[in-house]
Amino acid sequence: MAVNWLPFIGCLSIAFGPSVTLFLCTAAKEAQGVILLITSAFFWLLSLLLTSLVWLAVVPLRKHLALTLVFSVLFQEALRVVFVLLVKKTDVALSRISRETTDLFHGPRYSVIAGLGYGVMSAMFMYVNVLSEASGPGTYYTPGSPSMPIFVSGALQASVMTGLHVCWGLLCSEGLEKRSWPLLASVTLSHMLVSCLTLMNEAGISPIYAIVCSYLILAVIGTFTFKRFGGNIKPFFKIQ
Amino acid sequence: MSGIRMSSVAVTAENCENGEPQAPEESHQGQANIPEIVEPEDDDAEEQEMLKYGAKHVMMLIVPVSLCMIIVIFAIRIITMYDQVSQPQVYLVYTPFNDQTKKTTGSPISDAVLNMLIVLGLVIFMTCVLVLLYKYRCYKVIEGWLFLSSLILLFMFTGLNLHEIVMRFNFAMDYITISLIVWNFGVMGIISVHWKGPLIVQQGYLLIISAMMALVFIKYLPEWTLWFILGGIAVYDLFAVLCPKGPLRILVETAEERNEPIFPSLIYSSTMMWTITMAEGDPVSSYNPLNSSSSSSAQGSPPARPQPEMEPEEQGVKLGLGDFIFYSVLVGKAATADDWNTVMACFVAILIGLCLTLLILAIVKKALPALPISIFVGIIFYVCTRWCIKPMCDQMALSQVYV
Amino acid sequence: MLPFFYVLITSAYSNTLNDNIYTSIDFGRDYCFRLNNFNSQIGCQTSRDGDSGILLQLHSAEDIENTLKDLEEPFIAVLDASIFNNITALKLKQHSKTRGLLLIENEESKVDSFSPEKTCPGNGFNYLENVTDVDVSAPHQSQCIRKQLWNPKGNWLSYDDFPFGIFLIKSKSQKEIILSKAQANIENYSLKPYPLWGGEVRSFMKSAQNTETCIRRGTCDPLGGYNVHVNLIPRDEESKKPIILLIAKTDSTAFFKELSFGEQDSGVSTAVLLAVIKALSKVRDENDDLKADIMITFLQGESFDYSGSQRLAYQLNPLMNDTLQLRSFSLTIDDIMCVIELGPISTLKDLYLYPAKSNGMTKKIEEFFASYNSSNIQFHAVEPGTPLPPSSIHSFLRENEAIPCILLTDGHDNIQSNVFGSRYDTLNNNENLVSRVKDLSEIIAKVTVQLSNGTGASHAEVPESLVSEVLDCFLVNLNCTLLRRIGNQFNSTANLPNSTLSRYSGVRNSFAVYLRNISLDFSMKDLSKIVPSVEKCNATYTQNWAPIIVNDTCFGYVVNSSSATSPAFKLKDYSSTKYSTWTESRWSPNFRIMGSCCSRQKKSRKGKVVYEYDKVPDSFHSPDSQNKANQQLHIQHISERDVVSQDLLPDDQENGTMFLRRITMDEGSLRRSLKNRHRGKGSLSSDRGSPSTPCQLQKANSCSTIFIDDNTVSQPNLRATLKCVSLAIYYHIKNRDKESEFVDILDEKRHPLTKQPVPSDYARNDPPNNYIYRFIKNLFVSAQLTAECAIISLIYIERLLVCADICLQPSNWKRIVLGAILLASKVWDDQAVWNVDYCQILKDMVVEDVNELERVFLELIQFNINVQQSAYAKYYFDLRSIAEQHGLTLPIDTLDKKRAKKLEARSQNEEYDKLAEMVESGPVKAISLENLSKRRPSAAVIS
Amino acid sequence: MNLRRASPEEKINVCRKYFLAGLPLLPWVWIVNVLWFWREATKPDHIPEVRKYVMYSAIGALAYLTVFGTWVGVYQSQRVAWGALGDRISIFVPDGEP
Repeated sequence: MAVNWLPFIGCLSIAFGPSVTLFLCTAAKEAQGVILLITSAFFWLLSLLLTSLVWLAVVPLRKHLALTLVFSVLFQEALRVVFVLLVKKTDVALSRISRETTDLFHGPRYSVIAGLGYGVMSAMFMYVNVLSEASGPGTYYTPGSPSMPIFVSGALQASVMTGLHVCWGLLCSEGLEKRSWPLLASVTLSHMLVSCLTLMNEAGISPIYAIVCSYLILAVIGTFTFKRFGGNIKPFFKIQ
Repeated sequence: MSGIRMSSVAVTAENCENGEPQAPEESHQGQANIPEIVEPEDDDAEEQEMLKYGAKHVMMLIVPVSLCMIIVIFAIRIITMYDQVSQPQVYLVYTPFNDQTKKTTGSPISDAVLNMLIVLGLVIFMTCVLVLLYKYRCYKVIEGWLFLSSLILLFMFTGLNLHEIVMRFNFAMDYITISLIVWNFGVMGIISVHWKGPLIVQQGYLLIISAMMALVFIKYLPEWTLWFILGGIAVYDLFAVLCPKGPLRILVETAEERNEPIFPSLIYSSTMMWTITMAEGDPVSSYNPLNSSSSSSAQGSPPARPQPEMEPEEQGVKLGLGDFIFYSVLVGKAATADDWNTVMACFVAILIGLCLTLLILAIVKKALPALPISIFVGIIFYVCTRWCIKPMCDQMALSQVYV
Repeated sequence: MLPFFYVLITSAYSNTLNDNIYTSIDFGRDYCFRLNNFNSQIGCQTSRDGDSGILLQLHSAEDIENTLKDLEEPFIAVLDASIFNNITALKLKQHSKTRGLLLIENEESKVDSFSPEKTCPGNGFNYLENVTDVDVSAPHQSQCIRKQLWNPKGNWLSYDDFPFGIFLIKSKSQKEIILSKAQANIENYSLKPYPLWGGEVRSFMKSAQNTETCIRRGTCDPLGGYNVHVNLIPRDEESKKPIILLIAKTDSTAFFKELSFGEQDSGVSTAVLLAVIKALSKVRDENDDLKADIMITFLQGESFDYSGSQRLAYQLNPLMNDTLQLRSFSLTIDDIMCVIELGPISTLKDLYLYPAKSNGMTKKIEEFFASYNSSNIQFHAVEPGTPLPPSSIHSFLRENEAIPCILLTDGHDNIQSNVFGSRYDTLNNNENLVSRVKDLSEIIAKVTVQLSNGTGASHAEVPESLVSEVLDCFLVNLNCTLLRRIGNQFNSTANLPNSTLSRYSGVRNSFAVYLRNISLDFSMKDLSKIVPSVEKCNATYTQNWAPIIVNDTCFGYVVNSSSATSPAFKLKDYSSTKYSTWTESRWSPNFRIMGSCCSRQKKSRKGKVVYEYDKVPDSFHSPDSQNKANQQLHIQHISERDVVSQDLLPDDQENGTMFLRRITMDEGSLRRSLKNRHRGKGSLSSDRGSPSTPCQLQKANSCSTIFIDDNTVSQPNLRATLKCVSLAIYYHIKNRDKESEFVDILDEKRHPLTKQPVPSDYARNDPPNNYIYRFIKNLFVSAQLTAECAIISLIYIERLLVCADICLQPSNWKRIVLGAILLASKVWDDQAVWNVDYCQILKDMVVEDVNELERVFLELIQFNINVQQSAYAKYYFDLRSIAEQHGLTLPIDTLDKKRAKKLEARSQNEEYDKLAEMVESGPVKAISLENLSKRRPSAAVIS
Repeated sequence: MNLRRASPEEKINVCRKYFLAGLPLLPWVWIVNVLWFWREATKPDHIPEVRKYVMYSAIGALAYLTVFGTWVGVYQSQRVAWGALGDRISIFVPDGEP
């Protein structure tokens, strides 16, 4: 098949550009960061595996993605919690070994990395097969969107999912640290919400709505997280 | 295939802290290369440091392993030779039971098992030969053998793959040009691998060699046989490294007795060692592909090497090239199925397996087989993704549902 | 566990995104492909990875003009097949953005005048009496003879070279898909950037430029197929009966590979000729004495510059070293009394007789035909001087002008059909076609008999039912009663395709096999008179008939086939302008609709599958298309092709045994064998040597007792073989045609074998037979060589004679024979005799001399020392035949266990193994014939 | 080996050997040599020997590459014109093109 690169590269950079940047800023710096990333990705994979097993075993589920989706979200969040706890345990163990408290897997940065791993993995599994088709001469339009090919909408969705996962990762660890259940609940709920929004695509409504909504949610959650971790916008606007 | 050995970074650590010149060779030698005798009274600081260093070395392995796997994946996706069966399909001599040769025992499974047994037998035999050669200090023989096979690999397989690429992209290529390219590539490889060269070039060649080896396996082994061999090799590795009478274990121990480093040929070192004969692992396997497991086992090289130049930072985690190969084989096989999910699942699974192995290494501090965990996790995830996850993901992708 | 597995498997096949984007459409074989000849490439070509563009429906030439004026994106034109002609094709070809062309075939819109052929078919390869006949001013430099446009409708479309793929769409579902998409495009073509429907066309032809290039690169294969020759009775070489040759072209051109019906072009004439066979064999069965031999030949590859007839004429030419080795005899062009060709026949009303050169013979033929004028068939003799229409006759004339030829066709000064060479060339319902064909064939049969005997045969008739069956097979559907019946009676497992026959000859086709089957069935002769029992229905007993047992009666037939590829490929002259040089490219086609929004066809994408095709060479040359995907078949295909040329066509071998021909040149042997024939009339074989054997003749082989002599193909008897070989050499020397220039080392005077001086007339008088025998025997006995050696050395000798173009003559035979035996012993024996030992054997011969001799010998035969099984067997059986002619056969008695062990007739099971693998490899239709032709050797083991 | 800790003699030795190795049609070796020793050759306290060999290697590599480049250009443009010869010297001839 004749490959046409432009759409392929465009979609690729839309979908994974942000996450790659984030990766370079955070994880790439030190080794344990990368290890953490891989591990969290693996955990997401586990969650998907569980989902798919349920999806297979319970035959009627295969017709209704909605149910599958609910399961999936629950599994993901559960495993995220497990993962965060696990990381904490190792961290504690390690810091007990080492006298001075150079915490290896501690602090927001690692939460970001963990969330990133989650997000990248989910984005990949949801989108890469679509992307590989983008290199072919043909395009695909969902009934809902006669004007926006699935490649573009998918790319946008994938990127926003990554961003959300980062935020969720942060919030989740925070919630576990502070033992604040509402936070955890809010994470799960927002995740559920976003995923359910994408059900509109299946229903035949233009994906634009879903995408716009998810970006709005991302903005909200993003700012919330930002504030929560005592971020401060000043430096951005400060003129050097 | 003694996968990973971590040099006693304890010593390393303190050495580089107080950057004093290194200890006398022998003791250093021993500590440097025989993980088993890391002093128990390492204090916490060193442990702490070790973790940091450990992480660093893990990175230094993860990067090349991923690179190797990525090379293989793209080779398979771009050069279509590997995923589609050529007609007539040719197989390695060591797998006599296949659909091509008439002698087949009904079911593919039994064929595969038989092939696997043959291959494993060969591997074990080769390993034993190598161990014996090492035991009786026939360094020259080993050297010559490795040199010869590396020669074959670097020239023949390079030419073969080039030809495939040319065919794939359907452009004219003449003998002169192609021979010049192969000549340049091969000679540089020989020089950097057997003599001296920039670290980056050495490592690059190691990666490419492993990738080519993996591609050869994927191409020339029957489907089922390949899977069984993967499993079998992993098991054998476990046995060979851990069992007290395992050949590789014996190898390690002889090396200790002689108080000389198990010479790092066939081993990818995360940092530069004085590897005069580094990375001939593959050559062996190429020379006799089924041998790759044993090849990637740590083997003896002439201890004649400039000892005094041993440097603290030059200790590192080492990974047999055989492990590179078989990781890549697994991932490459996944890539032949026209589905990226499977590929990524295997990729992540293998890396996780590697990390896990390294973690265990950090805890038990002795030479460990690198294959078993990764391969088994990889296979499990291959199967699951292929048959469970992919259908679901396809459905989701079609109806654009994101979870 | 099980249900879980079940779940896994079922869920494995979900439809992926790819299946939703691409709907791959398999066109079978209805697409245009690429052919090459000496200077050009014609047909279609897409880029290697396929060309994609938007689907664009176009309705007319003007429409094309207007639509394409301002079109900047690449497109794939969707055209109604009826408006695809040279104008539209040219327009599309000129447009830079054309990426493909899909032709929608509609049954109702049938074109009645469309001929993509040349205006003068076969131009450049026609026979021109003098150069002034050529008209260079004619379009396309076509060498029309005296400005005679034989096919004025011709628009040369088939000979155009298109840079894009052209597909023909016939199936309803495919039409619907494509048309609906194209329609959708038209609707929202205005409102960009709305996505449009696109398609990807892939039919990548591997060959390029011209035949020379593509043969060199092995990307194409010569066109041709097989000529089928039918003789009524086995020709006996000695009685130089003239031969009446009835020929007809059986193939037709194809723009789309599978769509070449050519019914008016060649269909009817083929059917007529088949009927003629039936009629004539009736005549033969009634009265056994035809003054002339009659040979009916079906020619293939005629539509591509007469490759078939060119090959035949070339083979008939004795000077060319490619004699037409029919089963038991060979032909030369001098034996031919006249050639009668059936040209294109559509309306069997008025038929015109074109004499090549009007002379007595042609006059006679015209008279004969005229005498059969009746109300429904009129024969007209064209006035002398009318140019001869394009026909196979031209090739014969180019070889030898003297042959009286006559063409029988219904076109008067131009071809009758308006659709010559197009896929519309089907028979428009001709009323009472059957009866007309019947009449015509009977007339032709009668004329032929009349030609041979002078008197017309009253009882040359064909049952009408048979004619209709034949027509049904060749014009309507291949899966017809006749072919099925024949298939059953030859117990072949052939499954006939349920479609109209495609007459495109291609590289190899099953058409020749059908023809051969049918004509075999028509011309079979019941041999139960001469063969004592069915068990003895084998080569030895049936004289020159090829034996075949059909429901427990022994029949004989003389049906041969020979390759119809042009002589250019035999001469390896790929840029020849004398002979046809057409080759067919190898390729890998594919088409898919893409950019779908809601198409849910669950079709697997052909891309991958097809891509594998072009790894497999010429997968599309396999005769039955349902096997396309089965690559195992194609792998054996190549190798199997030459197996075919050797076993299915025993006559097509490079190394025919020369000595048989030499012998037949010999009057003495002629007389003897004639005498023998009288004696051995109705006996087992042509002759049993001593007259005291008739009692033996009654011995019959049965399952329990087998009569056999000590001489089998696997274990030849030394003495007998040596006798035969020496005989062969004897005749070689006796009937040498010229005194060849001498090769020094082979000359006996220069290099004497013995001390005693060579007689001065050593070069003149021929050595007697027994002298030769003694010479050879001496060598063999003292060197302890086996009989196989003798046969092989004979093969080498003849190779030498051919390669070095010399003759065995008194001056050189000894040394040649010596060299051959030397070589044979070294090739055959595991521990060979050394040259020194030869010096021991023939004294006073120096080893250097022997070495030199060996070296020269090898050089002369171009180091080609390997001997085909088939060649060996051929020589063996021919040697046997001379043995029988000269009464050298061994006494036969019953085969007991130990003799059987000794003989170890393993050739038989070997044959069957070969047969078995033929069955799984080759085209199934060929198998029935394999059966027939392969019985022979194995049967001969028990002689 | 690590240049930082290599002794000057060794540097010279290696650089020289690389240069010699590059002579039999091995521009790639020379390129590696140049890249490897570039810093060595350009730093203020460089060893003149090393610099010399690096320069030689650079020049030689350039020369070889130009020669190869021209050959490839000639071949690609003239292959069709050469006909049978062109095919004979080709390890692979593209399908479907003259």
